[in-house]
Amino acid sequence: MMYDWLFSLTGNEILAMFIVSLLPLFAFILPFALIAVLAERKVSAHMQDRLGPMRVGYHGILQTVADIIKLLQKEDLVATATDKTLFNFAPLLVFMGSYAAFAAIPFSGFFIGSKIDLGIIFIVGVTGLVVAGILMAGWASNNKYSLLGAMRAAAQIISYEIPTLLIILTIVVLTGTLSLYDLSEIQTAYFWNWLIFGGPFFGLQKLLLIPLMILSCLIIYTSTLAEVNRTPFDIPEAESELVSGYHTEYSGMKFAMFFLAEYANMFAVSAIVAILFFGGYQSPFGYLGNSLGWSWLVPVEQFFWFTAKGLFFVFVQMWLRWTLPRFRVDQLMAFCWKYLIPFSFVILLIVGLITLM
Amino acid sequence: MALKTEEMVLNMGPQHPSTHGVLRLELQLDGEIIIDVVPHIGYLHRCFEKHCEAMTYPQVIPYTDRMDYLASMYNEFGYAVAMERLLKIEVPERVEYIRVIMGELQRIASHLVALGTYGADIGAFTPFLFCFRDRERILHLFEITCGARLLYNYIWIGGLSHDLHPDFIRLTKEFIKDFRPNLKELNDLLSFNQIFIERTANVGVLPLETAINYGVSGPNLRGSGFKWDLRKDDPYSVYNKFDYDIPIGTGEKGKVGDCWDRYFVRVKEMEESLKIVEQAIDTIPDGDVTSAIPKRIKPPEGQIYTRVENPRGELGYFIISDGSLNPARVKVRAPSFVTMQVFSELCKGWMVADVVAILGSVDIVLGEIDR
Amino acid sequence: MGLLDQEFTEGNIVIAKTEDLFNWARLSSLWQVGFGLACCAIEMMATSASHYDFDRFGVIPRPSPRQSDVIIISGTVTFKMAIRIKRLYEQMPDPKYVISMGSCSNCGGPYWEHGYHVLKGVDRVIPVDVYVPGCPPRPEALLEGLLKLQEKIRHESIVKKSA
Amino acid sequence: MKTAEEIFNKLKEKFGSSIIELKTDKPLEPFILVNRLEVDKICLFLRDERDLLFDSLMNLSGVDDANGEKIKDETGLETINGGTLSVYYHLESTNLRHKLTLKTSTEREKPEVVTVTEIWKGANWHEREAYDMYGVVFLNHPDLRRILMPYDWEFGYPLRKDYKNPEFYQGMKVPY
Repeated sequence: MMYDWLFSLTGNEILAMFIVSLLPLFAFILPFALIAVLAERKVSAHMQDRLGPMRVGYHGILQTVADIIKLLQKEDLVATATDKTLFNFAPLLVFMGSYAAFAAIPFSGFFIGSKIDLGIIFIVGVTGLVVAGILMAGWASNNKYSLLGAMRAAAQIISYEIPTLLIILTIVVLTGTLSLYDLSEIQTAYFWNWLIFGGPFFGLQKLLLIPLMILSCLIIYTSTLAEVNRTPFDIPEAESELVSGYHTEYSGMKFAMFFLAEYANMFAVSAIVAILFFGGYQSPFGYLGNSLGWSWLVPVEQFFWFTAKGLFFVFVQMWLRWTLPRFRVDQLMAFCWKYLIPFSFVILLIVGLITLM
Repeated sequence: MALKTEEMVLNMGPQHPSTHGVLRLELQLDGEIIIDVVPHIGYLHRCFEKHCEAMTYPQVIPYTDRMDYLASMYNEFGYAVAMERLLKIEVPERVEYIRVIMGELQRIASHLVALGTYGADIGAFTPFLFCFRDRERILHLFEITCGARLLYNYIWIGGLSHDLHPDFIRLTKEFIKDFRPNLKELNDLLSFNQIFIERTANVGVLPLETAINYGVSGPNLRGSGFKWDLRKDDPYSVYNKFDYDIPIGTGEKGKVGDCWDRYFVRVKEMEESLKIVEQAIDTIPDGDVTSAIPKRIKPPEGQIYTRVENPRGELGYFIISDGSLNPARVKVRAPSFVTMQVFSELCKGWMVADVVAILGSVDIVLGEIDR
Repeated sequence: MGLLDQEFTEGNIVIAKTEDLFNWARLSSLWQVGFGLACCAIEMMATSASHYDFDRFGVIPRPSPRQSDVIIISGTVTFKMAIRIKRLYEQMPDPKYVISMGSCSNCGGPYWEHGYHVLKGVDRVIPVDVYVPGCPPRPEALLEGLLKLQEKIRHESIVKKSA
Repeated sequence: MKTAEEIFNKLKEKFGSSIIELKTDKPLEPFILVNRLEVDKICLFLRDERDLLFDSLMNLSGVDDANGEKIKDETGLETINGGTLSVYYHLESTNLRHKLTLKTSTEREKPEVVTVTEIWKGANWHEREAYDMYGVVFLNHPDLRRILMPYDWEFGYPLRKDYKNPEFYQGMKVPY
């Protein structure tokens, strides 16, 4: 794979490992974040009958570049009453949590950060760091709004991890593997083999699975939406109530770190949903590379399909943000504990029975 | 052994995204549940009454605009009606019709801001921009008539400053034709959205007795199911010539008098105002609008209290004249000032997110509270 | 900002290029504190609504003063509020600018004579960069005020103290 | 639907001396002059009487009658002493559809009126505003503090005719 190819190229392991681990960050996440921030402002603007950034570069293309350079120049205000170490470490932790998840995500057949067998459990575990980062940010900024925002974020993310895990369990029961790479490999050749359409099984078993898979896809999408604090679950940084939640006290590059982490998390989550249900980097209609005989084209196509699916789900998240109002804290908890978790238990049970068939 | 919890005082300070201006709410919190709310007002006290004593009668009109800056046409309307009763002036028929048209258009514009910011407070940001897009068209209508977008100085004592613009009537008809589908779109996007209903139904219920005891009026009182509208119960101008009905809260989505009812009363009121404007536009008589404006206003010694149906409730003017050119005292009974008193009773026991929902549903304007 | 004064002479090439880049970045993403006082705040909301979109110039309302660069004082500043505005101004991180919108915050406006509770102009409390006249100023006037501020930032320099 | 005369006669025989007179000479609404220390009993009666039922207080406003003798000292500063401050109550019945205006007046040096907050809770802020603007002290009012002016404003009561602007308030110049 990429690691072996680089190893044969450079000769020593550390350099190859170093390049492979840095590749997702510089080659993918930073450009993605630049585009996603601009896309969010443009999409929300056009949804609201207005134009969005137009004056910065042609049609506002350089808007996020300007934002980042401006944030670089901002004074890094640290209030005297804040807990300095935690205050400075929190944005790093939040970004580490969301960036580490990209290690186990297969961008294409040719490139995957690290082909570990426990891929999906690693990702869910690592996003736990985000909760610690948010709590640290909320507590350290010594501001009542941040504290409220952090408490809400902790309660929300922890309780929405349970439905996510249960749905992942159903996928594992169905396909028998935890590694995202194998999951993508299972759902090869045409879209009806994707897990959303019942996966690579046949006859009655596939028919029975389809409604369950669609329902579990919905459940995991909403619960991962809540994990990333996007509307209608964005109560931790609810502008209208808590000023801006846990990152009220952050300014300059620390705030940019939170901003970047949020968009990186957004893509990570939509990538997980794409891999689990929509066949990761598999193309729905077979590969041009195979039919034309150029074998090197296949990974490029796979990378294209993977980012296309991820961006589609990111677009749906933006779309939801600008149409739906916000939940209240207790309604959000009730929705998770009274509806999502029971449903996912039932699905797990039925899928278990179906696989026995 | 019960867990020892400590109360937290949270200041929703004068600068807060959803306090509709400069209002400080001191919340006593137990976790997220509210124990007590103490509103602090006065951050926008612009000494309106002191100015009235220093100005002559017609000079007070621009200051009435700046009180409730979302419905300034109606503030002038109230002041003009009060002065005309004090001076016993008869105003020509055309002036009355134009005042009704302008007043109802201003009601729609004011409700659009109220509903838009209410959606933004609950979290849905797009309805806010749709409402402002429609409001721009009304502001355009005001602008071609009296030259200003927000604070007009248009309704004078005894008449109007300008007559209608030649194609005012055509533009208003177009606006009415376009606005009705937009209203339906707003309903689908926000009013019947399940999360919005979840956030507003059964929240902040205002029982009828406390509403009347506190003197609450307008959409907040009608939201609690009491059919009380000054345009019908204490008639002024030519409102009795049009047929329109008064929407009240029916508890469609929850208890009568909850946030959703107050919100939906305003949506239905916009439809009623459209009807009034339509009827008034078709039957507007001709005439000179500046014929009855007196040159020098020196009312006899006396005092009068008049009230009109402002988009926010009962706006009362208590004017005392001592026979000189300047009013001796002008006291304004602002509807938001009275609604703000009942606010702490509405919020007890709810959560921080509901304070924002209730504050949005009572629709206050700080310029009017602090005068 | 002072340190650089001694080391470099009058605007040499190296400084000029980075300076333009920094100035361009600062002026094209002015984040505004989402905070309004009175009638001018309604015109400010109308300016950021669809018809006269503020977002075209890169201005988005930020709820907390920590992440914002420009504060638009839109409305009448009373004494009770002036103390809060001063504290709000101090909370903002450093390259910060102030647009005083409306004659009330410019000089007390219609309340200058008998307004016993009105501060006669916000520049008595915080330094103001751009004054936008009008009561309330039209959205176009506010946009022009913003462009004036952007012009002012374009010519700022980290070497020479701007006049 | 009762007119002011009928209500005045009803009050006169119920309260006797504390109802001073019915003033109808000045134009528009007649109003009843009432003793300032009996206001709450009268208002309670007005609210609970079966055929009066004034269940909502529309407006409560303080007024500076400026009828004391004016002294002009050398700098042309006018101070009024003696004379009265008065408080007007506009009452209304929502189901019997009739209105009434009451007036009480107190002397300028030590203005005191009984509060009506227990009867209509809406009067609470109105009375605080009258105190803030005129200095009329409302006896046994729940929390009589300034409402519109800053809480630490010790330069007197702004809406009185003889009010003088302070030079500085917390480091900010007050006059133009």
